[in-house]
Amino acid sequence: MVQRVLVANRGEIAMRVVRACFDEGVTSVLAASEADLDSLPARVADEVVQIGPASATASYLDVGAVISAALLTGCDAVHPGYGFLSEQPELVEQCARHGITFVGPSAESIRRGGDKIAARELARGLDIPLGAGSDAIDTVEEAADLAARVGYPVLLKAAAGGGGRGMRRVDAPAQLADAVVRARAEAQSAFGDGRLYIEHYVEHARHVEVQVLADALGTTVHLGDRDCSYQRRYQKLVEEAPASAVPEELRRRIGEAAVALISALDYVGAGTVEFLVDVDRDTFSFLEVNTRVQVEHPVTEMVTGVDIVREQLRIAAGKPLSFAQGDVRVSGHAIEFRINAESPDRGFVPSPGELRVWRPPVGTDVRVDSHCFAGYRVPPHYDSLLGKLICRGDTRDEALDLAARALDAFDVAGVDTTLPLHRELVRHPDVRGHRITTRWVEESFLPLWTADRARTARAERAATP
Amino acid sequence: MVQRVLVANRGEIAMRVVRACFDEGVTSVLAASEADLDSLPARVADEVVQIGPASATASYLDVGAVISAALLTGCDAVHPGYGFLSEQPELVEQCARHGITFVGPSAESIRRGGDKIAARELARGLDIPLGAGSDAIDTVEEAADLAARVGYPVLLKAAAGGGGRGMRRVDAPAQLADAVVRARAEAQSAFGDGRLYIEHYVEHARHVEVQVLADALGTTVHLGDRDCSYQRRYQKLVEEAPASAVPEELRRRIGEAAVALISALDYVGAGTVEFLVDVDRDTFSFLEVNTRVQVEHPVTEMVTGVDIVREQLRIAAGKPLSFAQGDVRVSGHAIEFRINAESPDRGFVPSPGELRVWRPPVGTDVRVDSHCFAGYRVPPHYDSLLGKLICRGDTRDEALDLAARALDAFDVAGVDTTLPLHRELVRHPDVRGHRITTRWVEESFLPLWTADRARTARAERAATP
Amino acid sequence: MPVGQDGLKRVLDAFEQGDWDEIHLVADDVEVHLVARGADSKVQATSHVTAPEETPARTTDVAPSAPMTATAEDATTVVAPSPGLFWRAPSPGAPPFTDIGGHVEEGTALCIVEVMKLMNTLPAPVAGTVVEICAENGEQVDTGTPLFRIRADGS
Amino acid sequence: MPVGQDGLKRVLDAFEQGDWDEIHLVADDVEVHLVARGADSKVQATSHVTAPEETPARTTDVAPSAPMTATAEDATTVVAPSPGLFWRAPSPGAPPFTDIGGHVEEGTALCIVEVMKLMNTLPAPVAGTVVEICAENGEQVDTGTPLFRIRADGS
Repeated sequence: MVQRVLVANRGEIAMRVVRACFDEGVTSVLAASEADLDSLPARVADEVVQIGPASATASYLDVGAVISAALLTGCDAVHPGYGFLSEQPELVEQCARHGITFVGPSAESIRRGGDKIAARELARGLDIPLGAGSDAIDTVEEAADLAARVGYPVLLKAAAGGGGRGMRRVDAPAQLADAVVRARAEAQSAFGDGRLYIEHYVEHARHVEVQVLADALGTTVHLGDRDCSYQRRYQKLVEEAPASAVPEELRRRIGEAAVALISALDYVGAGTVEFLVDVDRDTFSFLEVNTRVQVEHPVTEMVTGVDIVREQLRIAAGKPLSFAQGDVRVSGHAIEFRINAESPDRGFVPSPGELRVWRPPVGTDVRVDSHCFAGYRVPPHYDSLLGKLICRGDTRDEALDLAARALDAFDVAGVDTTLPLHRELVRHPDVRGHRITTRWVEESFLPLWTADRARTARAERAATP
Repeated sequence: MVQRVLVANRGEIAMRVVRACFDEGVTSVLAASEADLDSLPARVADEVVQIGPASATASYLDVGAVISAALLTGCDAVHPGYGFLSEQPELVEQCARHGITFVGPSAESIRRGGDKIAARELARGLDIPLGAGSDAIDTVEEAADLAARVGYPVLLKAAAGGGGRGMRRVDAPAQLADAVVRARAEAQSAFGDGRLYIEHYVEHARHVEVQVLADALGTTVHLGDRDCSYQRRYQKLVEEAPASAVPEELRRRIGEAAVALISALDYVGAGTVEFLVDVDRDTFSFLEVNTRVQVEHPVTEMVTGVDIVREQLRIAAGKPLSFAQGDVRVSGHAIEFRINAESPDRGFVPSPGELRVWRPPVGTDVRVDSHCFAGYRVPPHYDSLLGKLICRGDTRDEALDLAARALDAFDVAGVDTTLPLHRELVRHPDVRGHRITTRWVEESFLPLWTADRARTARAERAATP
Repeated sequence: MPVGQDGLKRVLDAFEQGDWDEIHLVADDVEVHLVARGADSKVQATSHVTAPEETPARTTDVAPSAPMTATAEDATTVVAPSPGLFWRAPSPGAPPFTDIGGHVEEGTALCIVEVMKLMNTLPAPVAGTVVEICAENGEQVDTGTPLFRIRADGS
Repeated sequence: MPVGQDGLKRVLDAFEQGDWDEIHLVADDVEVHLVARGADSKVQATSHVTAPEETPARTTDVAPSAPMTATAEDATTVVAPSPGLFWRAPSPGAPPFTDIGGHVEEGTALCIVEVMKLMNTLPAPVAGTVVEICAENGEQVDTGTPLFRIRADGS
């Protein structure tokens, strides 16, 4: 039975889950930290329980606090949202122990799907392509063999390394021997471990992921794919659905791989399987499984009409999915922009403070998921996501046109946001032309945009008497 | 061309039109009185022009102010909303004179459709039933003849009368002669005019109306019907779509009558034809034509998926309707509640003031059309409509269940509203049983509810030390 | 789009052709105020000098609320029973219900408080002489705002 | 639904079975505060007596902003460069970067200002002696809030 749901999260996803509870006709009880007692979800939820101080470790990240809050308020289910405890098997186990339904997969599925090594092993067993790579290499000859096999350009990486140190790109066989010697020396001096391995260097990659829903009765469906290639420091900035820049045949195989993987996990709930698509080779490789609802789930909702969070609640209650795979139609195109409280002009430093103005655009194919309101004080304790703007069009061009107008109409004052960046990004020829790869934001867009902004700011200062 | 639209209205309908402009990708310029410069539509519209002081006669009702505002701001179209100048032929003519597109029908259509006598004549010519009635009667014998023809019970009305004076209900032929004598004397003394006429007395009536859209290329479609029988002093309080309590065959004929009438008017734009349905006899009669978008248009939008205001803009631009009659599917059931700033406990006196709290419910099948926000000062100059809550369900019962929860979750403080009334109304057995007629609110619901409220208030006072 | 010369010119043309008495618009950084030669009270109305144009056109059938009163210094104060607009005459152009120095009977209409299209006629609570009118015609008043002070007969 | 005896009992049972150190919940009109016997610093942490539990677990690769400074009465004031949380130690349980009377070189780390998961380490603007620490560990500070006063060497 799922009649009273503890919403164990904050911010826009707490709002989203509270709304889904309302839609499903179940009671929502928001678990809020002291800092969030006046937040919008705390006002909109049916009930509120304070689970600790502002510090997330003592509130949103505290399994004991969440479980006791559910017990105290008589909740029969816990929805963890994303982040915080959403992929923490301990919470799932504690829920089971106390007879509370966890809205999500089993602890076992989370462990097997969430652990990267375990998930890669599973994918290998299902013949799902993994990132082309090798075990440690010993000799230059071995390296030459492997490099020829994975294909140039290749990347030499230190087995013990990280953060780019000891990494070396090799474009042609002639450069390989020299590169191996140097990379090994570098790795040895940096990590005290000279072991190297070789990967194919994916020059132009797209991040493509597949949304899956599986009920407890054994039905697994997928809701199509998303393209999340707009990233800065591995953080997604913009997401689209469907991943229409990727060839149809490749997308079909990616979708099949996702369902095969989820099925092998005995998965129950909403999940996402992430892949990297090599644009130059038209190949894909498995990255990881996310065993929770994702920030970018609305783009899929906008093009399929499926309410993913409501389905999560249905699944948790033991009900069948409200639709079958054959009912899923991807109609049109949707794009989501993350509005973060950050200063893009100052290296994206966070910008908490009071929202003097918060006026999101209104429109039929415009959706804004947010917990913000005019007068809200964005607390410094949590992440910087203020909300998400999602726009749908019958075609990708229509979605982009609508998004450009919606971004222009989005009025926020009091804190810096990523809105100015999005307003430029959505009009960029590479975006219009759908030529985005995972390094585009950092390597193509941001350097020019930042220089441009600085030039404009200087000109404005000069013009002010 | 419709590229810049002057929104010549205020309140929730101004918001609605601004939103439709955004959806259509045209610029909205809000014409606001001095009292509305800080209103939400003034903040959300692309531009604002102040058209006069708070007093509506010198702003929203001033044709010259509206026309000059459109000229000054370079608007090529004027959307009048509802009320104010929306059915004023002079505005239409002045628009034409200055090359501005009026979003609505021609002055001629407004004159012929909006004038009740002219519209009744038109309906008579199309064999659309009119309220059963008679010309003035002279003798008791004539009265007996007519009464037998229109059917008992009948209503004797003073030809010169109004406001119920000189009105007399007669249930059987035996009482007629006496009633005619008395009514004539009463009419003579009250109005100096003893002429009487006879109508059939419709004991149980429903107010049913049909939403029509007609484009300039000659296509007229209807979007099904609405039941607006919940009324207080002829003001609608609650509206539903479709009018599912009325027999299917009757509804079909009503829909045909509406289209025939609109077609005969050479009508272009959105319009509504209103009918009275005699529940006991399964007959209907024509009431009037509304030549504008109506307050209750969202219930039709919720069950058909058609955006009526966007279609208005398309029609005004000379484009064809975006769908054909064959595409119209009425799916599910929707119900709308008017949230007025009124005190139902104090005879519905208006209650302007500052909205300390304004927190509408959120949900997928929940729509709130409103111009309000927390901190908004509801001005005393205009009508009391704060907004509308519209809920849709796959069945009428589901819509009512959802509405009950949405009304409970609707949080308003600072001014009195009709929300408490709606919360009781939506749960009433007569509403659940769909047994509402036009006098139900005033004769059945309100007397008991008011007494109940007073009793509760007294008990609460007594319990307070 | 800022208001251009075009818009201004079009308004001027329309004004010359039209039979409008007065136009007062503010858009962007432009304020337009046109008054027809020979136009009279209407001009004054919108310039807020005297009686506004708004017409309490019809009174509704809601019973007028009894005005709240407060007595001080031998005079009875009549206050607004609700927020609204204070009107001294039954309709624009009509003579005021009463004036300073005027004598009223108990129940004589003193003024109208208009709130959201509802016209509330306030009766005099006592027979007496109007010694003060505390609000301007057309003024927006709040619940409890003093409107009239009346010295009761014989006090 | 008000919190019932049932809910309370279930929390107590869970607490006895669980290995949680401390639980502090407020729902409706009920406040529950349970502390395990033998639990130590964590208890103090959530009761806000000393260093909170929040860990500045990692520093990011964003270059720390130069702290804004203001000089008055022979001492340099180091203020917060952004709103955030003031942390005196690099991680919980670790000794503070510095203390009153401590000597710092120019560039020595003084504290961390944490804002939305970003850890900003503030360096000392001058070499000198810390004469005042103006904020409490874990305190929420605003841009410009004074954090340290440092008397420069030789002044």
